[in-house]
Amino acid sequence: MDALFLQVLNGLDKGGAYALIALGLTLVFGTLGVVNFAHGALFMFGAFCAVSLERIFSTSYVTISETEKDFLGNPLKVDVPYIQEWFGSGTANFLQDYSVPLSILLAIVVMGFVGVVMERGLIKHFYKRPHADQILVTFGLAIVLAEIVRHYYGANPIPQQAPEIVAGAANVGNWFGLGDNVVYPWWRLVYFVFSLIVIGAVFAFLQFTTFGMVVRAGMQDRETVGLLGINIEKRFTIVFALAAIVAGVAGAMYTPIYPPDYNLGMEFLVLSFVVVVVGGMGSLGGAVLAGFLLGILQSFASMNEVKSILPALDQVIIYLVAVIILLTLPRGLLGRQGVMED
Amino acid sequence: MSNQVKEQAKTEDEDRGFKRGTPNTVLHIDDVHKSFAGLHALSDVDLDVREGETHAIIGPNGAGKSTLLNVCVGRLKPDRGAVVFDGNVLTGKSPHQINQLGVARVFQTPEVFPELTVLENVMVPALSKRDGHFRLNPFSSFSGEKALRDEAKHVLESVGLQAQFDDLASSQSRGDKRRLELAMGLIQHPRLLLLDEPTAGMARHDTNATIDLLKKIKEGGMTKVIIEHDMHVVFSLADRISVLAGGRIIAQGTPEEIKNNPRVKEAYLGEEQV
Amino acid sequence: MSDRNDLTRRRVIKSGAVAAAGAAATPYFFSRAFADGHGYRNAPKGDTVTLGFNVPQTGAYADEGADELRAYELAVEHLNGEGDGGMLNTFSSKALKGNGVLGKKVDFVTGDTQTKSDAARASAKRMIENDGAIMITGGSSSGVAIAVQGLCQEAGVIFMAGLTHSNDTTGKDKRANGFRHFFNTEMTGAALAPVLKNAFGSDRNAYHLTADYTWGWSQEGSIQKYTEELGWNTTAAVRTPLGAGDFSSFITPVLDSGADVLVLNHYGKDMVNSLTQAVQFGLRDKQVNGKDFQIVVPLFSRLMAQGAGESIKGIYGSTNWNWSLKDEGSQAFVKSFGTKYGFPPSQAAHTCYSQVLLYADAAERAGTFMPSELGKSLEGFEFDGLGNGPVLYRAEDHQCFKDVLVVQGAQNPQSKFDLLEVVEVTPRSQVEYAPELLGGELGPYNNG
Amino acid sequence: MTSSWKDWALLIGFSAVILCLPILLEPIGANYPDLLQKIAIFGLFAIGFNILFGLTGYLSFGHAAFIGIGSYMAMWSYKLLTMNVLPAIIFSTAIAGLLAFAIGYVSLRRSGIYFSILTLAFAQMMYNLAYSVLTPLTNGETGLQTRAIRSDPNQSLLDGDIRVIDQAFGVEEIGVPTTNFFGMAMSGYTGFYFCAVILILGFFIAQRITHSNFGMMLKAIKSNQNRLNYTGINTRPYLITAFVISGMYAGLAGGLMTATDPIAGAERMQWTASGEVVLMTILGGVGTLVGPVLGAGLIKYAEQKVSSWNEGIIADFFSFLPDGLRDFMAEISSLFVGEGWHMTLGLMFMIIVIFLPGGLMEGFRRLSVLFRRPKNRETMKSATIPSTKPGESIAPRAAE
Repeated sequence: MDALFLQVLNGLDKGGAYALIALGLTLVFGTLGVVNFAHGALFMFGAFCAVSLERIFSTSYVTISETEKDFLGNPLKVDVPYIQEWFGSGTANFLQDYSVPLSILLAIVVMGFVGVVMERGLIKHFYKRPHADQILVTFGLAIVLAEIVRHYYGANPIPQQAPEIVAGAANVGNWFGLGDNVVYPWWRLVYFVFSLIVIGAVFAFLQFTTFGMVVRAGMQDRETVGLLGINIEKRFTIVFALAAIVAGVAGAMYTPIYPPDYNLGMEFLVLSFVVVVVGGMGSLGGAVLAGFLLGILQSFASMNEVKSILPALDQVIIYLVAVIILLTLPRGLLGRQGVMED
Repeated sequence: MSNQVKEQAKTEDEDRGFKRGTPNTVLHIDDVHKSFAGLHALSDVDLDVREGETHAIIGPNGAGKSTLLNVCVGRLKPDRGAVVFDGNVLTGKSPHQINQLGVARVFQTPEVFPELTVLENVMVPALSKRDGHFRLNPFSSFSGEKALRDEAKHVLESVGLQAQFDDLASSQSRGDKRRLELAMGLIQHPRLLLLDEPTAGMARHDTNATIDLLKKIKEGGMTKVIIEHDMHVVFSLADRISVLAGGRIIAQGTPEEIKNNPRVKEAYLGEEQV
Repeated sequence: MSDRNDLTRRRVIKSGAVAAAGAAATPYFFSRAFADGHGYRNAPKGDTVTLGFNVPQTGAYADEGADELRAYELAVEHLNGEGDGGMLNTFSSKALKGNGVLGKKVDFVTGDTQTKSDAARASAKRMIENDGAIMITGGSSSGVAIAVQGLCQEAGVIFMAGLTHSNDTTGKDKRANGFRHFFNTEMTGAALAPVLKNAFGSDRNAYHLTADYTWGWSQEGSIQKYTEELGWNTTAAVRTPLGAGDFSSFITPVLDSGADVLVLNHYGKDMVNSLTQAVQFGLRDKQVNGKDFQIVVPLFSRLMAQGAGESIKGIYGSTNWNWSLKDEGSQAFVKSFGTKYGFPPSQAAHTCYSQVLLYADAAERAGTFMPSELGKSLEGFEFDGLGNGPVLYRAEDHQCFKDVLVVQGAQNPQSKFDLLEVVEVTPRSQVEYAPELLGGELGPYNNG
Repeated sequence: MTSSWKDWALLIGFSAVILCLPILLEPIGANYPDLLQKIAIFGLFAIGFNILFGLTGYLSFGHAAFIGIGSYMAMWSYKLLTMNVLPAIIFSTAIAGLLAFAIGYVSLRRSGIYFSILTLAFAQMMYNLAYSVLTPLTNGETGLQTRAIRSDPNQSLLDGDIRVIDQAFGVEEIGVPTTNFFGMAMSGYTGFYFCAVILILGFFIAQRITHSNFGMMLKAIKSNQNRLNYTGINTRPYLITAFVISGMYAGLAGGLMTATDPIAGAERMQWTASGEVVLMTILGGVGTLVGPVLGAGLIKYAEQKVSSWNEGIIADFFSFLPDGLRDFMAEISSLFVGEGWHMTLGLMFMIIVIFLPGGLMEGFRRLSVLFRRPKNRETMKSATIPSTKPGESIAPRAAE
């Protein structure tokens, strides 16, 4: 029971991340009709927004220590962060401690900018092109983005700390009257809540704003919206930027769980496509549902009890579920007819 | 209908094991009912198409004409009732099976193969007619199909597309695409040709040319069902007419009978002067 | 980053007639590789000898590969008598004079393994067939090492393995043309188990999380074998998919299993993620069976451990070498590497540097580059001064035997490089095993 | 007929270029057996992939599975039967065909991206299993390799081979034997010419298929599958056949990989490998005959050669420049070559698809149009529909 409960939590947490990535991907699919293989790279870019902010906060000037020596026996160079000098050590420590949540702000700005530039500079010209061309150009872009990050940050994963206040694990068991061993990292709980908030915000935005209504109409029938004479181009740009921002903040907040490296995007690329397709092309709700479903199933499949019966189930569960769902439900969980079927 | 053609058609049919239905009736639509989300698109539709005739189905917008056609070619499955073609129940068969039985369809919005040339567009249905629904022949030479090619050219010439054999279908004007559609149907020598508004969107002189062409085919004895809006076309071509309104057949008869039918006038009131 | 630019500039200065060498290398038929009468493949013509450095330059191990390449370039400098000579000065064998090898200037070509067997073999083949490389070295995973070793055997050149920790490299997959300086899981188990027993007691229940592929299984087996000999109990050994990313579903069952030690048989990114996440789950703050819960990472890599950040503090593991060692050889190497690149070398860099020196020395002592002769002079070779104390290149399996370092994540790091502190140096005698233990057959040398 | 004369000319030209590759590629330093073999093998793979993707438009993201199964089958043939490559490549082609039938039969129930994800899922499952629980068959991470004949019948087949046919013929083995084709060693240039001949054969078959009635049906499926159904064609068996044929090409390519380099690893089946062949095909020109081979060559060249241009080589290259400028140039280029070769690959993808929709073959077509005054209407028109109309277009222009 306790074990199951924890696995559900794990699944929700994973599912949150999957859903956030898939959400932006399906938004771009549905409205712009573009297969964006660079979406994983946007997630990775977001993660490196967090890394960058931490780097900015710890940008230092160097003083030579009188007493200490470095590894070669030369006088040690001591780094003093600029923010410590400017704001005093109290503020500096606070900023450094909260650099990951604060990086959301940076991610929104940077990813919004990246999204607009990408859409205006590149994606725009590919709306009418065959999917094969879209795949090639966005895949090329994904490689270039990854290589740029690698050039500046190297290939190794770079750890990020969650704020001190949520560093440990919460005794979730006590809240629900379960055993003492039911503990769960605070940051993962934060991430789950965060993903719900972002998903909720995106849905609210699409549901309750005129802009959102047009976008949803566009997902239903692109041609009609085009005929309405609304400035569809500008809206497409905004949609793409929105997708980039969602992927970006999802990546930034994920860093304490998963130290990011330049290849992070490629790792999530295939998975996010599977999630989107299982959810059904053109369906936002489907993407979210599939994200959580696959997350939870993956967690269950990893349990020792399950693995003792089906040894490698956790290796293939995602794909197995995808196959079963696509063969029983022709258009995934909530997909509509005619989207990306030819 | 010339006896020679008739005889030929008959032997072909017997070769394929066709069973002859009621004498003279090629297509029998039997009590077909179809509704979409509670909306009755077709109710109790009964219709007989006779051998060799040109049968027009007319009716106001939303009368269910296209639904009826889609039921005939297997795109839609009726909720009730059946479509029988030449002794074969079409209901439940897939589109390619129905075509192989000898029913060809000409689409309203041109459904050509845009990336193929005009000639290839016509040769593909010709191959299907000759080789059946599937033949594994990866080493046959398409360019070596001289007989088929000549026939395709002939058909294309008959619809007036002789100048653009090797042009891509996608580069054709809408009118030329409609003609191409027609050629794709004709080359199969179907026992039954279903034409969905063959002249919709055509300029007047194109329409007349098409009427002339269809008249010429009529002399060849091919059975045709035409769905049409343009009364000029209908009265020029049809032997018999069925009028569909609100998903029901409200009248059936020769052009003369239909012209004078009060219910038809009522159905068309305000839409078009008959 | 500044150190990269720095590096680039330095590498640029060091140029060789590599392109020329490549162009001059005539096409070979693999079966009849030599027409020049030397009797072995790629026998150096002219006054240079070309070595092939095959390291991961893309993918998860790219930084490790870059560090290996730095070490190789340093080694080539020292062999050619440039720089401060590094460990050449402390090496017990004095055959090398700093004037190249056998009077020929050392040159090199590089290739990207991508940490994939296919890519690694392709790039090794390029260096052998196109660039005339006489020896291939490098790599940072066992799968790649074994694949390239097999290729070098077929092609008839010597393979000096880089970072490869699986038993199989010099066990059931050993080849006459292949040599390994790095240690293996068997030695890790033998060295680590007694230290763990001393630190945590003999009454412990271990829970293994193991990367689900050959190296992981090999590691799990060795640790289990040696800890159980000392009285530990293995609660469970769970396989995790390679590159799982999120290990939470594997970590939560640990909480409830009654185990009080978690052994992470992961390397690279898997290690970074599983360790980070295990610590987040509060495992190290727990008390089980009245004892503090402990985490062990049997194979540590300082370079990779940086990715785990704070999480590695106090974690036990083993390593082939660490820059903080105080012996003469290590100091010389750190000094020379640190001066050139501005940061200390990794264990991967150390093993690669050593391998090049060992190869060159063997050639010098054998008086030829011919694999069969050169290999024989490495077999049973005893040496010292390369940072690991006295070392034996065992003839039976071409595996180096040396002291093993048991390390712990530094509690109070003095610098960002100061991640590991050496807890114990397990003597060579304690980690030696019979060559038959791991099976396999060297077979005959192949000269091409 | 004129068109068939053109076909023969293309075939002869193609064969001549492939057979002369060792000479033609010398100026760019690509004239060594391994790269030549890889170009031929991946060219074959891409040609086969193009029969599915280029003709029908169905984008499979799991074709690496067939390369993988082909490699494993061939390895087992070496281990159990004989080091002769002939049975090995027959097995790999046949078994890959069977697997392709099974996967195709299921996956082709869906179209578009749903089909792509189904094929991806099957391949990824095979990859994950081959890497872990199927290790007794695949030797997991290390990869399946040939071994010396085992002396002890209890020894695992992974560690010792039996090679019954070779043993029956009393073939002497010293150490681990290499692959051969009736005594001809399959490494080096012999291996390349063996692959080259099979590539030419594969090209010929692909050409026949493309210009056959069957090929015309596949093109019609790509163009308008729905319409084809209404003209009486059952598209499903056509699609399955195309899938199986392309799967057999992939299996054959997998077999050839082990023939020239006897090892089979699971990573050959990873999605990146499936993606690679997609990229090769698009890069060269989807639906063209020559394009996929060109794309394969370019990507393999980048992987093998561009990655090897380290700082030393760059410095030599720019050695004619003054010191400061040379360092600067070397610095800039090191972003794109050596360890930065991925960057070059990524930029190449982007540039080609942005400026040459339709791939490299489209580029050649445009060049040829530049030189020949565009006099007939057809060239003008075909320029507006990029995806089908390259120089050696698959659409036979029945020129009368």
